[in-house]
Amino acid sequence: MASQNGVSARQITLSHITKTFPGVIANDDVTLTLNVGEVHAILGENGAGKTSLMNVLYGIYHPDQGQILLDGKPVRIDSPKDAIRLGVGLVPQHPMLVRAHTVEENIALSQVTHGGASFWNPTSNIRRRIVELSGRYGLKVDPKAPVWQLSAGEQQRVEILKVLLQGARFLILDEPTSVLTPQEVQELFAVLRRMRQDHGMVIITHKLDEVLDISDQITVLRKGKVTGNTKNENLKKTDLARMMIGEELKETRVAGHPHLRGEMIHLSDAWAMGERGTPALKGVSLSVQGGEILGVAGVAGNGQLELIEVLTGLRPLTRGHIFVKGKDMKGQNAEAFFQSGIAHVPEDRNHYGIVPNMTVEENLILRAMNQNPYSKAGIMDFAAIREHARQNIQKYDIRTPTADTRARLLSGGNVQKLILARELESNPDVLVAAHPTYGLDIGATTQVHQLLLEKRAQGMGIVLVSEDLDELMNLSDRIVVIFAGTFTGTLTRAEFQREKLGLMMAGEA
Amino acid sequence: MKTIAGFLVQERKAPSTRWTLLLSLISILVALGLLAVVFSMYGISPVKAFQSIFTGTLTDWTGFSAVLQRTIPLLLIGVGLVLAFRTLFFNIGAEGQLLIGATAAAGMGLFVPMPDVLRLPAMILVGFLAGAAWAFVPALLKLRLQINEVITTLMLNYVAINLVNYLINGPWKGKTAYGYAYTDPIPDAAWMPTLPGTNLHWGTLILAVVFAVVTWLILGRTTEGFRMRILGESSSVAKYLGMNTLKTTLLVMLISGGAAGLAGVGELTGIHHKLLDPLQLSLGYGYTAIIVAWLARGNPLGVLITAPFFGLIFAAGDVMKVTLQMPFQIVDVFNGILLFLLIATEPLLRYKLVRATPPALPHTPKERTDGR
Amino acid sequence: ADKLKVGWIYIGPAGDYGWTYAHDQARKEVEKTLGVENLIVESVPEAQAVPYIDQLVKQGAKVIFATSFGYGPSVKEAAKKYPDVIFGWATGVERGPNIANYMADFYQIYYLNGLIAGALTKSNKVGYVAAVPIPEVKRHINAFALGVAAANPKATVNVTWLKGFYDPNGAKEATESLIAQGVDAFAFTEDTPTVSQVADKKGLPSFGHYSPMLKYAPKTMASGQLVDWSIFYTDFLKKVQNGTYTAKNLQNVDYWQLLGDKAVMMGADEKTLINPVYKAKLQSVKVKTADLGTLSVYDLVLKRLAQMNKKKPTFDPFKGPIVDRKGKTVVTKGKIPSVKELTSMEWAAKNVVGSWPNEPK
Amino acid sequence: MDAENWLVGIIGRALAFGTPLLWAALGETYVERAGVVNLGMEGMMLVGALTGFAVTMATDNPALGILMAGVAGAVFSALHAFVTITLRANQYVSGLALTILGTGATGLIGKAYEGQPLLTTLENISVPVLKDIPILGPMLFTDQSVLTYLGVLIGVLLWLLLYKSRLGIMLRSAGENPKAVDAQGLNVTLIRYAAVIFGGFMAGIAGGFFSVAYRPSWTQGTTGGVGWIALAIVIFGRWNPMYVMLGSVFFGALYVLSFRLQEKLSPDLLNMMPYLFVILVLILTAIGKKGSGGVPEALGTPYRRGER
Ligand SMILES: Nc1ncnc2c1ncn2[C@@H]1O[C@H](COP(=O)(O)OP(=O)(O)OP(=O)(O)O)[C@@H](O)[C@H]1O
Ligand SMILES: Nc1ncnc2c1ncn2[C@@H]1O[C@H](COP(=O)(O)OP(=O)(O)OP(=O)(O)O)[C@@H](O)[C@H]1O
Ligand SMILES: [Mg+2]
Ligand SMILES: [Mg+2]
Repeated sequence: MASQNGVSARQITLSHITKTFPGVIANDDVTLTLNVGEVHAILGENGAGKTSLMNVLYGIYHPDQGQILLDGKPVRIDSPKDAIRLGVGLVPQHPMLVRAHTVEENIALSQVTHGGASFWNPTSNIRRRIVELSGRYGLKVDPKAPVWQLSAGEQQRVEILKVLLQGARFLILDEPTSVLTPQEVQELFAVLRRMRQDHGMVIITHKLDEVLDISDQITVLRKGKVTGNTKNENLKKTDLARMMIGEELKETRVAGHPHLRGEMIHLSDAWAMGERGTPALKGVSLSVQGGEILGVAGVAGNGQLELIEVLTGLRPLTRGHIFVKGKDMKGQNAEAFFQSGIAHVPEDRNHYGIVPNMTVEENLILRAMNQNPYSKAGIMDFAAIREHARQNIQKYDIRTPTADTRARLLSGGNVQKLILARELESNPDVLVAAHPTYGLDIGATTQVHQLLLEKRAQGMGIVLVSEDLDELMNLSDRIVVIFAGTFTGTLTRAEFQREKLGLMMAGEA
Repeated sequence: MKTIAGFLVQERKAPSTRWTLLLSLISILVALGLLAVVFSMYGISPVKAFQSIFTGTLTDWTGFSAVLQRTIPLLLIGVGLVLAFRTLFFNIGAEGQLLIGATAAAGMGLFVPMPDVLRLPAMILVGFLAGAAWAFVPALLKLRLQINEVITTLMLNYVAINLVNYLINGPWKGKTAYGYAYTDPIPDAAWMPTLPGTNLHWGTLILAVVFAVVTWLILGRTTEGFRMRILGESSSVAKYLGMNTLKTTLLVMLISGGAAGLAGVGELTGIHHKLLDPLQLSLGYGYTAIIVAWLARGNPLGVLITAPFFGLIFAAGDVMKVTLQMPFQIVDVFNGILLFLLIATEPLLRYKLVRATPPALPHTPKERTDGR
Repeated sequence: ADKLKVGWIYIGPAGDYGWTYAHDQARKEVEKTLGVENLIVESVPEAQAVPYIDQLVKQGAKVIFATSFGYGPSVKEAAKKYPDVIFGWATGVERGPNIANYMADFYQIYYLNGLIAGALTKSNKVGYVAAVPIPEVKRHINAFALGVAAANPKATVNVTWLKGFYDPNGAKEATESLIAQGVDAFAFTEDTPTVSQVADKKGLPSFGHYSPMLKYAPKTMASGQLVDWSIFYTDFLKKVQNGTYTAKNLQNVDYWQLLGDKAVMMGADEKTLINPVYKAKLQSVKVKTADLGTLSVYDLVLKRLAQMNKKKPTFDPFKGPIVDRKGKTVVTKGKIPSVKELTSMEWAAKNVVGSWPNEPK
Repeated sequence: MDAENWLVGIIGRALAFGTPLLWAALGETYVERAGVVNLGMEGMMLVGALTGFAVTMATDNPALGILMAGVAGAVFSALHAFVTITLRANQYVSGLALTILGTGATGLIGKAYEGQPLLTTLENISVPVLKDIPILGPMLFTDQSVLTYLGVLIGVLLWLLLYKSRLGIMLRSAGENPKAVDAQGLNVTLIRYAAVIFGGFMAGIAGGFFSVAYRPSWTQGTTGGVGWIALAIVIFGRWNPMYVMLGSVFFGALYVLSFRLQEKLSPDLLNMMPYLFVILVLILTAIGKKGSGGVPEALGTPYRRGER
C-alpha cells in the first residue's frame, strides 16, 4: 500500500534550491541529499532557512530555483499531496492533529489522499495496521484515545504513525524534541533508530547533544547557505558550533558564589489546584534569595506550571503562604505580584508573553502602561512610549524592522528578547523564567544566558524552570527537583550530577 | 504566502487612512452603481431617481430632519459597536440592547412615581444601565466560559423582542390601547424635546455626538483604552498581566450596550412615547449599526460620518417609496450589497500586492513606517 | 385643473389578498373613475407613519388615507402639522377639522356566516382564527358566535389569537391547532387566505375574508365577507373635489358603512353568495326563530340578509337581550347597541371558548 | 380530548413545523462542522421560497419547484462561500449581509407573485402500513409532507456520514483544525465550499417547503424568522444531526404549543424559549467537559495556508 515510488526509492536530493521572500533569501543554492538508512541532521541559527528548505521538500513552498531528484530522477513536488505520493512525510514541530478526534480518526484523515481509508467505517480497517506498525517500531499509542488527552510525546508518535502509514520513506522532523521531556526524547530516538533501516530521516534541532546522539550525517545552514556537511564521526559540540555561527562556542556558566541579598520569596507549605481540578502542588516550600539562580528541574506535568503560576500570582494557593519580601501575598493578583517585584517570562511566549497583533513598542509597555511618563493621569504619552521602545530595542538587541512592527512577525528569539526587555526594565527583585531558551538557537540562547547571569550579579533573584538539564546545571546556584507536586530534593552546585537529577526527577531518589 | 500572476500577497502593517477611505468610497460608489442598475430594471431613470432622493433628503428641512432623526440611534449604537469590535467583542446584540433600554425606560416612566423633573433623567439612566446589563451577560459568558458572544448576543436579541411582546400584550398593555399591543403613553414630562415640526429629538443627538468624541479619546488616548485593546487582542495576556478583565469588560459593555440602551430611550422618549411592537420601535437599527461601525473601520470618529450616511439611506428609502413608488426592500438590497462590498474589500486593507522580483540583499526587510 | 393628489398609507403589502388588497382595489377604481392621482406607500409600520406623511405632503398630496387604526397618533400629529391636508383615518375613533373617520363593517355578515357555520359543524365546534384583540375583531367574533348559536345552540366558537393582522405562518398553525381541538368550520380575521387554504386541505368549510378568496378553496369555502371600499372612497373624494369637504369641516364626518350601503357584501366571491356545495345541507337543517318561525338555515340566511340589506335594517344581530359568557347582561332586551358601543366592545359571547384579553370582570 | 391524542397532535404538528427547521438546521450543521458560520439562513430560505414558488407556478411541478428552491439557495450561499472562504471576510458580517440582501431582493422580485394562488402544491401523504401503528402511526406517519419523511431520512444519513464515513472525518476535521486537513494534502477550501453550498441547498429547500407545501403562496418575508431558530437548533443540537433532529421537533413543538396553550401561557414567553435554551445549553456545555463533542474548534475562523 505504500506508493510505488516510495517503496523503491533510496535517495532524495534537493538540488541547488533557492527560495526567496521579499527582502530575504531563505535558501541560497542549497543542495542536500537524504539516503534511506541515515538520520540527517540540519543545524542552523534561527532564520537560517531550515524550515523553509523542508517546506520546499514537502511542497508547501515552491523554490525559485533548483529541483528535487528522487533516485536521481527529477520530480515535481507542488503540494504536500505530491510529497506524500512520492514518499515524503512531515512530522511537524507542533503536532497538527485534530484534538477533538481520536487517534484513529486522525490517521484515517491522513489516509484519505493516500487511498488507505475506505468510505464507510474508515477507522476500523486501519486500526489493525496502526497496531502492527506501532508494534514494529515501538510507537505506543491507543488508537481509540482522543488526541486532546495525549501528551506531547504521544501526539508526536501519532504524527509519525501517520506518515509511516502513508508509506513515507523519507521523514522530515522539524524540531521534534522541543516539545518533549528528556525521557520522551530518548524514546523518540529509540524509535528513530528502529526506523532507520528502511527510512531516511531529516531532523532539525537546536540541541547539539541531540545532533551528536542521533545523526549519521550533518548539514549546517547559515543565512540560507550550506556552510558545512559532514558525517557524524568524531565530532564535538564545539565543531558544530563553529560551523553554525562561524566562531567558537562560549559555554555560558555561572561563576563565583552568589552575592545574596536576602530572602525575596518565601513559599511555605503551598498547595494549589491544577487545570483538571486535582491538587498539582502538594505542600511545597521554597525560598528565593536575591542574587541567586534557583533552578527547578522536573519532567513536564509534575507541577512546574502551577509552581510558576503560584510564584507570579496567577494561581491562588488553596493552602499555605507566600511572602514576597516579607509581605503576605495571599489573595493578590498577578499585577500586585509584579508591583511587588516579581517579573515573569512565561512558558508559552506567543500566547502569554506578547500581544501578537500589537506593535513591538506597545508590547514593550504592557507592564508600565500606567506609569509615568508613559501614562499621566490615565492619558498615554505616545512619544515617551516610542522613545522607550527605541532604547530597549537597542539595549536588548531586538531585531525588528521598526518599533511599530506587529510582534507576531518577530522570530522566536526576538520575541523572547522583547519579553525579557519588558520584564527586566522594571528592575524586579525576582525573575521567574519558564523555559527561557526553548526553541532558540545557540546565539540567542547565549545572549539570554548572559543576560540572566548579568542580572544575578546585580542581585536579582532568578527562578529558572527548564527541562534542559545542561542549562540548569550551567546556570543554577541551587536546583530543586519537582515530582508529582512535591519537591524530591534540593541540590547545591557541588552536588549537581546528571544521573542523580534524573533519578530525582523520576521520583526515585 | 500566495503568488498571483507574478505578484506576492503581502500583509500590510497598518493600512493608511487615505487607502481605507478610498476603499470605502469605492465600495459605496459601486453599490450606488448597482442600485442604478436596479432602478433601470424597474423602469426608473437612475438620474431622476438619485435626483429625487437628493432633493428629498438634503435640500429641504423636513427631509433633512428625517435623516438626522435616523442618524441618532445609528450614531449611538455605531460608536458603541466600534468600541466593542475593537476589543474583539463581536456584539451583534445592539438590537436587543436598544429594546431593553427602551423597555426599562418605559417601565420607569410608566410605573415609578417620582417628581417630573427627575423623570426623564431617571429614564435615561435606567435605559443606559439596562442596555449595558443586556450586553454584559454575553460578555461575562465569553470571559468566564469562552462562550461565543456572536451567538449569545444574537439570541438575546430575540429574547428581548419576545420580552417586549410579552409585556405589551400582557402586563404592560395600555388601558388606552383599544386592545392593540402597546403601553399607555409615558407622561409628558418624559418626552424628549424635539425641534418644532419634526421628530428630531436634538438632546439625544447632542448626546450621541459627545459620546463619539469621548469614546474616541478613551480608546486612543487613555490607559483604560489601551487595556481594552489588550483584552480584545489576547485574553491570555490580560490574565498574565493580572489585568482586572472584569472591570475592563464591564466598561466596554457598559459603553457599548449602554449606548444602544440610550438609543432605545431616545426612540421611546423622542418619537413613540410608548413601548410598542419591537419591530416598529427600532427598524433594525441594531443591525444597520453593524454596517455603520464596520464602515468606520475601528474609528469612533468615523461613525460621525458613517451614521449620517446610513441615516440618509433610511430617509432615502422613505423618499423612494413615496416619490418613486419603489418597494421599500430596495433599501435592504442596497445595504446588503454595500455590506458585501465592504467585507469583500477587507483583504485589500489587510494585504497588498508586491511585485515578486527577487529582492535585493540586506537580510532584514526594510519596511515603511506608517505612523500610528 | 391639476389632478387631485391622494396619498395612501397601507399597513401591509398590496398583494396580501386581504385588507390592504381591498383598499388597493378601491384605489385603482377611483383612479379610473375620478381621475385622481395616487401615491401609495405599502407596509408602513404603524408607529413610523409620520416620515411618510411628510414625504406625501411634499409630493403634493392634498388628501391622505391612513388605512389602519394604529396610524391614529401619527395622523393626529400630522394633521396638526399640515392643517391644509385632509386626512382619512380608517377604523378611526377620533375626528378633527381635517380628520375624517371611515369604516365598512362586517358584523352583519359575520352573523350570517355564523348561521352557516353553525349548521355545517358536525363536531359542534366552530373555529375563529383572530388577529388582534381589538374591539373591531371582538365585535366580529361575537357577531359570528351569535349566528352560530342561532343556528346551533350546542356549538361553541373556539378562538385562537395571532396577535397580528398579517401572520400567515401563525394562521396556518392556529388553524391546525383548532383542527386538533376538533373544530370543523372556520372563520378568521387575518390578511391572507391561509386559514381557508388549510381548511380546504382537510375538506372543511371556511369563510373568506375581505377579498374574493373562493379560488383558494373552491370546494370548501362556504361564503365570506367582501368589501367594496370604493363606495366610501368615491363618495368622499367626490365631495372633496366639489368642495363639500375641506380641511376645516370634517369634525363630524364619520362613515360607518354596512350592508345597506353596499360597501360590504356577503359571499365567497362576487358571484358566489353561498357555495352550492353546501346548499342541500343548509336546506336540511331547520331552526326555530321567534320572528320567522321554523325554517331551514339556508332560507334563514337569505331572509336575514334581506332584512339587513337596506338603508334601515329591520334586523340587527346585537339586538338585546344578550348575556356574555360571564353571565352578565351586556345588551338589554330590545336595545340595539350604538356605533360607539359597537366600536368599544370588549365582552365575549356566551358560546365563545378561548382566551379573551381585556375581558370585563 | 384525552392527553394521548393531545400529545399525538402536538408531535404531529411539531414534525410539520419542524420540517423547515430540520432541513435548514441539518444544512447549517454541516456548514458549521466544516468551520464556517452562515448567519444568512433567513436570506437563503427566502430565496429558496420565492424560487420554489415561481418554478412551481410556472411548471405546475412542485417537486421541480422544491429542487430549484434548493438550487437557488445553493447559488445564493455561494456568495457567502466566496466572500468568507476565498476572501476570508468576517463570516458573521457576511451572513448578516446575506440575510439583508436575501430579504430585500426577494421582496423586490417577489412583488409580482404576491397574492397569487398556487394551483398545484406539494401534497401531504401518509405512509401505508406504518400509519396504522397505534400512537406512532398518527403521530409520525399520517398526513405529513414528503419533505418531512425525507428530512428525517436525510438526517439519519447525514449522521451516518458525519460519524461513520471518511467524508465525515474530513468535514469535521476542516472545522476542528483546517491546518491538519491541509497538511494531509486535502483541500480545505473545497471542503468548506462544498459544505456552505450544501447548507445553502438545504436552506433553500426549507424555504421552498414554506411556499410550495406548508402554506402555498408567496409573500415577502414569508419564512418569518425561522432561519434564526434553525441557527439556534444547530447549537442546541451540539452540531450532531441526531440531536439537531430532536431539536427541530422540540422547537417546532414550542411554536405549536404557543397556539395550543394560549389560554394558560403567554405565547411570547414560549417563543422566547428556543433562544434561552440555546444560551442555557451553551452555558451547561461550557461548564461541563472540554475537548470533545462541542463547538468545532475552528468555527468562524477563516483559513489561509501558512498563516501563523
Ligand atoms: N512565509 C514567509 N514569509 C516571509 N519570510 C519568510 C517566510 N518563511 C520564512 N521566511 C524567512 O525566511 C528565512 C528563513 O526562515 P526559516 O523559517 O526557514 O528559518 P529556520 O532556519 O527554520 O529558523 P528557526 O531555527 O527559527 O526555525 C527567515 O529570514 C524568515 O524571515
Ligand atoms: N507567515 C510569515 N510571514 C512573515 N514572516 C514569517 C512567516 N512565517 C515565518 N516568518 C519568519 O520566519 C522566521 C522564523 O520563523 P520560525 O517560526 O521558524 O521561528 P522560530 O524562531 O523557530 O520560532 P518558534 O520557536 O516559535 O518556532 C521569523 O523571523 C519570522 O518572522
Ligand atoms: Mg524553523
Ligand atoms: Mg522554529
